[in-house]
Amino acid sequence: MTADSSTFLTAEGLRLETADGPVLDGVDLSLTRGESLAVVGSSGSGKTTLALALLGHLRDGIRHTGGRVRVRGADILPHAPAGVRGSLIGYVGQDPGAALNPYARIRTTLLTAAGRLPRGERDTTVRRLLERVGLPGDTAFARRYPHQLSGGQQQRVVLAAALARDPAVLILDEPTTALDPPAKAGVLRELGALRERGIGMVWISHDLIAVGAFADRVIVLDGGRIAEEGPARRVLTAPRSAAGRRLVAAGTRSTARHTRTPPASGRAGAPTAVTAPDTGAPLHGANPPDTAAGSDSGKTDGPVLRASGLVARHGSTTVLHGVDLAVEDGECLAVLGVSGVGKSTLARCLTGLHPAAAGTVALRGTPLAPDVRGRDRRERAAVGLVAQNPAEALHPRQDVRTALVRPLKRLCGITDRAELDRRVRDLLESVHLPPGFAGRLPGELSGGQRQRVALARALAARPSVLICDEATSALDTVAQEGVLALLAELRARTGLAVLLITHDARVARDASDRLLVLADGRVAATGPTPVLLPPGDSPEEQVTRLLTAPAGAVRPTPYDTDRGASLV
Amino acid sequence: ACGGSSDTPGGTDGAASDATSDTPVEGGTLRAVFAGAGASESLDPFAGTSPVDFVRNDVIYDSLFILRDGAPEPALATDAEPAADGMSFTLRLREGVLWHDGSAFTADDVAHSFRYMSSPDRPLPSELQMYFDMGNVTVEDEHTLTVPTVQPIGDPATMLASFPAKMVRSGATDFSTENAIGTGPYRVAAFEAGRETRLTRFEEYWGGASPTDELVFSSVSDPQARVNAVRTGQADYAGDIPFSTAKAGIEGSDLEIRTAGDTNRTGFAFVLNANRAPFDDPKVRRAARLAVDRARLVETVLLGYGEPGNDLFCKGARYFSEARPLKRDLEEARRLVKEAGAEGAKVVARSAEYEAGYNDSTKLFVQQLREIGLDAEEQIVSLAEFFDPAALEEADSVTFSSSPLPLPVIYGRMAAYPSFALPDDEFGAAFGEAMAARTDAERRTAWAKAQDVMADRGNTVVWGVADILSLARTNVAGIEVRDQAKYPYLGKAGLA
Amino acid sequence: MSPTAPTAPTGGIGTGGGSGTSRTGPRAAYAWWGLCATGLLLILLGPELAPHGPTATPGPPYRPPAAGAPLGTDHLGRDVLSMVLHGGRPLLLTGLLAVGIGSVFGASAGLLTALAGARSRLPRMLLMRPLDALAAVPPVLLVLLILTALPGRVGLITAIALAGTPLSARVAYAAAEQVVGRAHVEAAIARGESRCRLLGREVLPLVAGALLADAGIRFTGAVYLVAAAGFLGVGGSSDADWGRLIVEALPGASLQPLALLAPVLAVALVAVTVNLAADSAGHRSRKVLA
Amino acid sequence: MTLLAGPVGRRLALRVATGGALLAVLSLLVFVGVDLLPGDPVTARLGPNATPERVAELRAARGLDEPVLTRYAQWLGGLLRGDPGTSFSGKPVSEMLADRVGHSALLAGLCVLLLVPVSLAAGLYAARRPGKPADRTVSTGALLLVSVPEFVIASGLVLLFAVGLGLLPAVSLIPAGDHPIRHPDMLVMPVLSLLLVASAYSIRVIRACAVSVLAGPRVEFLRLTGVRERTILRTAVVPAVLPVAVQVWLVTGVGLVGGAVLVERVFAYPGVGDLLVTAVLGGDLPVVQAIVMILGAAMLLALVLADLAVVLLTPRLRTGGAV
Ligand SMILES: Nc1ncnc2c1ncn2[C@@H]1O[C@H](COP(=O)(O)OP(=O)(O)OP(=O)(O)O)[C@@H](O)[C@H]1O
Ligand SMILES: Nc1ncnc2c1ncn2[C@@H]1O[C@H](COP(=O)(O)OP(=O)(O)OP(=O)(O)O)[C@@H](O)[C@H]1O
Ligand SMILES: [Mg+2]
Ligand SMILES: [Mg+2]
Repeated sequence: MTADSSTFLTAEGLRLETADGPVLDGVDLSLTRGESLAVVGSSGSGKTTLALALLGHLRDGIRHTGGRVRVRGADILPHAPAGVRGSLIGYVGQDPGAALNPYARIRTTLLTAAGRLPRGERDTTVRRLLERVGLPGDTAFARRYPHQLSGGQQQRVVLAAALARDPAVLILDEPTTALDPPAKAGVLRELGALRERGIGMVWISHDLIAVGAFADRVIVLDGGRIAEEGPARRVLTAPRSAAGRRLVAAGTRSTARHTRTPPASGRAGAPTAVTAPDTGAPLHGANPPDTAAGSDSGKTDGPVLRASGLVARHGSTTVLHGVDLAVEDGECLAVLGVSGVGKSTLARCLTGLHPAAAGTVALRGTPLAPDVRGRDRRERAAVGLVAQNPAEALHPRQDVRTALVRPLKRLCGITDRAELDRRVRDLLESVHLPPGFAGRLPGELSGGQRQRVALARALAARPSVLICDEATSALDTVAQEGVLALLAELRARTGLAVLLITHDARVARDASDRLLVLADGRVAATGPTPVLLPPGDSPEEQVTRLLTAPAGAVRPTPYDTDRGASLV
Repeated sequence: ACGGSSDTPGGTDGAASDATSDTPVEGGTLRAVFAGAGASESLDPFAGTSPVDFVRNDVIYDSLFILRDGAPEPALATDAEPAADGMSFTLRLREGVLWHDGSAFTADDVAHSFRYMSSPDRPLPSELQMYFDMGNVTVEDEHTLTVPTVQPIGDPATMLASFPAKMVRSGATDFSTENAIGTGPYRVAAFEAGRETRLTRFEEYWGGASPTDELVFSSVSDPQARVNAVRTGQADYAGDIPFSTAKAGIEGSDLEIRTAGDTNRTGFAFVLNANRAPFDDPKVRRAARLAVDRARLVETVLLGYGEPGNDLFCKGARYFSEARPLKRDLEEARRLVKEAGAEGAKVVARSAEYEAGYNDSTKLFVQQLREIGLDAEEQIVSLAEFFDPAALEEADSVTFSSSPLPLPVIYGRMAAYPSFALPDDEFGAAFGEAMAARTDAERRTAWAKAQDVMADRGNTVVWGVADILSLARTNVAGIEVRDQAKYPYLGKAGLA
Repeated sequence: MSPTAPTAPTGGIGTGGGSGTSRTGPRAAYAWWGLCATGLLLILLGPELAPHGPTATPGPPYRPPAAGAPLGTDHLGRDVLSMVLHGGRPLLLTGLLAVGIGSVFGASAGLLTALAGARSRLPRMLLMRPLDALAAVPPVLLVLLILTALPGRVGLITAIALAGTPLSARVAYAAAEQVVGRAHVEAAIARGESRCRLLGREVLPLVAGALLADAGIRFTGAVYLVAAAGFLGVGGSSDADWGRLIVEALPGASLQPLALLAPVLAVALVAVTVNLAADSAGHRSRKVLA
Repeated sequence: MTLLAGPVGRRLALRVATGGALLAVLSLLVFVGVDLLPGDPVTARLGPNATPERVAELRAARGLDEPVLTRYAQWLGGLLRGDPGTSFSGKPVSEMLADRVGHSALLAGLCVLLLVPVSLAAGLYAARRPGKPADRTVSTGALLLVSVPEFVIASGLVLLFAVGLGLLPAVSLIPAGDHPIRHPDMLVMPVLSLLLVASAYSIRVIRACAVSVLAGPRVEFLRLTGVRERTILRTAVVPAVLPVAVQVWLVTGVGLVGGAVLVERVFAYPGVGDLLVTAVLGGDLPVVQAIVMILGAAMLLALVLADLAVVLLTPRLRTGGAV
């Protein structure tokens, strides 16, 4: 395999179209052996479509109308010849939750990916692969099914599967979005090692910092065209294209904005909104009268949502052992924790989708039924959830409009068509999607677009508390900034309380007022964000430190006293 | 015995007669398939209801008398002599008859058999008890008995021959494979209800040992499957095959379709309920007989394998009156209906597929009745409910058929059943006379009288008599017809 | 790598059908639907078009095709063409109604139970267990019992519907079980959608393929249950029902094959059409399945 | 073992218990229902040859004039002692059923044994090419087979293989005292006819399920990672299809035990289906009741197994995870 090492994978004038127009337009790209190429671009710019085309695959509804893709000189569009995928080009998809085979144990998935192996080598192979991506290599873990894994664990399994056959090139579509910083560092280390071994990579990421550390070359995609291409260092420091400048600006601006004062109490004025221009907006006054639910937010004192002693089980294993938390109006509480610690479970307990085994959840002091079916309309509307996996969260047969209209009808009681249309338009606009998207099916959206639709749906009922389970993980820096700004604006304007589950240390630091660190199913630490994550240091490192600190080590921090009453 | 293969209108392609001139040779196995009754088949001679039961039990057990050409012939009994008042008769038994286990056949066996077959515990208690007091038989000596009767019976031998009255050994109540012991030409070697019976020749048979070493009967309910079994060489003889098969013809030089002859045909009929309107009026009954299109029915239902009937049952039986069939005359029929004021009268024709052709003939009959102004409709029911007495009494016409039974039997049955009975004094008197008559001439006159009444104002519309067809390898020989052609006697059959 | 490794069709993996259908073009589709519509019309108007009545016996039995009777006559001398024309409407209506009712009922029961999931045993006890008991009664007996209590078409339809319901419910349940855990169903539950909406909009589209396949096939089952009812003499069906024509024509098949072939073909044509129509109706729902 | 101790075990125990309860309910339904069927066993058996008085006499002798519930209690008592009573033909019902149930089960079992691979193969084959000629061919073929009544198919097979080619016996004339399994040549055509008819349903349902799985992101992902098509079918498609397919197989299989009447007729195969219909037609209530109870119990067992299969085959349910 030493033949032509100069260009391994090329795209020439690649043009792919949907019924609405081109998705990729004249894309040229080449990858030499062992090279690491990053593709960045705003959400919906065509990154995933390009990645799939490089594997010789087109999603339904996308047509190949020009150009070619070649692997080692052989065309792979429209039909990828046997033996290209898997062994020559490995793939890690954007949406691991939807990709893993629910009927296969992890072990089987990995062995399937690894191809034929002698019986004796199988166990060691599985163990080796799992450990390479930072997962426990023991048999018990390997015998789990995908649904028994957390989002981050799933993503790492997918990565392990892609590594199984030591492909010459790896195509990675956002491989670290669902990973906590320690895990992410681990995966990046592993990828770095692969690169050392001469494995080429096409890497799609929103994480410009990781890109900078990792890629040789960067391509900036914008609306399906290549806006610019160049050495990573140059593109990320001095982008020439407008698109590149926007991305880089958004990616670096956040650090500069870390200058707000921690609020003394949940209602003592709007937190320094990230980009909200009019910070003077009254906290609770802006709710339109038609929002039956949530309009009374702030009428009572105390936290809007409080959980005490939550215990949650999956089968016989207990994931949460008595978690207490409280969020106040207008406040943003970031929940941090290593992958698999139970964050999503906590979110589902709060929303009543996973009835807690013990403990209570109270909305403005009124206890809520553990099961969402036992809650009334107002209570349902008051707690919104953006689930971790946007692909699964949207009905594949329902267009975006329907997804948004349902909560409006169901929870807000709006029936007027014109009003519904207006609200749908507003919601789409608020998550930076064009109104034309109302007619699309989830399958016709990019990952980030789906995530924004899911967010819009959660916001539709104007909840008092919004629980975002990794709601910005699939977004580029620009879109992420937009979403966070939107949340900040809502917090300021309507007193929306936000529970932000995130792995992104910067997001946690920039957007939240308070942090809650989960470890071993318990609250390991909690306190105001500026105290736990002081400005200056790299937030990733701080979070890594927080998460990896031995249990109890962080607990008796003085910051707890800051928020005395509302805490444990 | 009964030849005549020429005049079968449908069987123009040369249907042979059952009784071929060939005589079977010694040895060999004869395999025959008949319709069975599945798991309810039995070696108990008084329990079986299906052709294979009858045919099988006919060669295992013997009767006191058998019917041949409609007349009784001595078998295990040599003679049945009625007493002067007709209220009892003396039965003399054949000597030197042995059971399959070697013991001798005696009067005790007969007394036991009579008691056993008429016991109310039997699933099918013998009909003979309508005539004989079967529980009170006295054994005179080893080979003589006296049997009391419940009404004057002039010809007990005919009655004993007409109803299945097989003789079983004294004390026998269990008829499992080992205990099924008779006096017949074959003994049981293996038996599986609904599947197969293997019989081996009984060398000491009183009538002379049979030619064939082994008889194998298989139960096959589906007629086409019976045909297929013979066609593909799995069997040598198939009883009762459908007309359509015969009509389509069967290729194969060693196969032939046989008929049982024109004295062994089944009479197909509609029995009109003379106890309720509109058929309580003799005019309407006659109208119905004028309306029925016999030729059409014979052509359609029998596919031509038979001939039009003259409305009397049991063509081929002794004393049968050969009146000419009524000509179809719709005008006259309509006139009669009008005259009786029965226009538009409701007529329910009840039928179930008791035998192939019942429902089809009923459908055609209903249409023909409509043509003469009766509001007829068919009532097709399941077999289980067909003979429900209450429902029968509600029906105006019941589809029915009969093989050429002796006349006392058929008219006795009809008399016993209210909805089948003809309430006519003249008929009743003639029937009583015939039953009690002790000489042949008396019986002949009495039956002629009774049948004249039937022909004039009777309630049976026997529209046709149908051939009984079978499929056989050409070398199958010695098949006899005794009481019913559907259940031939294979005791003397074999391969030529 | 196996030589049969995936060669993704232009239309994309797995759903070649989408492009396959569209490639045949709208004209072929129109022709197809036109043909279906004509067939349907022919069946519905059949009794009006038939040259002879359903009980008329214009000819001798088993007559081969001739001028007046293009398909010949059957065992009773009835015109085969007329009989086939007479038999379609009652059969189609009975079959479609019975299968429709059975499927709707069965599918609702199955979906409801799947949706209730492990949380509630009530639907299981109230819906699935009685259906299990129903499944345990052989269909022939069920038909007999119901027709005894409720003679006529209504009874027949009820009997066929009931005979099909249990398996329908099970297929629906088993298929839905795979789907109800999805996050969008949870989201719908969380916003308190009505059961109807949950079933009809959230779950049904994802299992429609299996349900339609189930219903489509059971249509032919219905045809022969109708025939069986006629065969057992319990009535409820009309003389000309295709199923009965077939049963009655079999003995004389060698004399007049058309009397058997015509209704068999009619049943087959309707069955194939009904099922393929169900397929293409279900197609859209599968196209974007996840 | 851990499985049985866990949620699956509890579920199974519960299902078996409810199955028993259902069977009890069924027995009452069957007894009373069958009793209400039109027709009278005595007249049906005696035919037109018996006078009404004799019929009445016999009814009394058979205990048919007692109230139905009394008879039910007696029957149930007998059933629990393993004695399902006496047929109206005078034979013990147990003796009549003894072999036949087994023979039918053999036929159905063989059929299901073939049905599983055949329907899986054909269903998956069609599903991989939805809307393509191959799919149309399989679907249309299956539909044609299911539209043609089984007795027509069976008769066709006989004409072809027995009468025409002379390869196989036309009728299953199994010698007395032999088990059908010792005559495989006589089983070929009955099994084949049943298979041809029964497979259509399974093929169609499997196809429908497989099509939706194949169109999903999981399969797309597996294909993108270069997993071989055969492996995809085995590890991702088949497991997803099985829960539904198992239902269909089991129910079809049990349905064949009592429902293969016409095929049993055409081949004169000594099964229970023919007996059931004969008994129904002849109004032999004890036989009908016994057969229906056996078939009912078998069906309930199959349903329990099918339920269990769904749980075992769906990891999310098997592991007792959250719903
Ligand atoms: N259905 C289930 N059955 C059994 N175990 C489960 C199930 N779902 C999740 N788990 C386990 O529970 C733990 C918590 O899962 P959860 O999804 O809440 O983690 P998380 O904190 O959201 O992780 P991530 O950041 O990776 O999304 C994990 O160890 C996971 O493996
Ligand atoms: N199957 C499809 N049919 C129609 N339009 C599609 C389809 N798939 C993607 N698109 C559109 O094509 C564009 C590019 O999508 P793609 O998934 O490549 O974006 P992306 O760059 O990966 O975005 P993200 O970062 O959000 O994942 C988007 O606007 C999307 O809406
Ligand atoms: Mg993407
Ligand atoms: Mg999570």
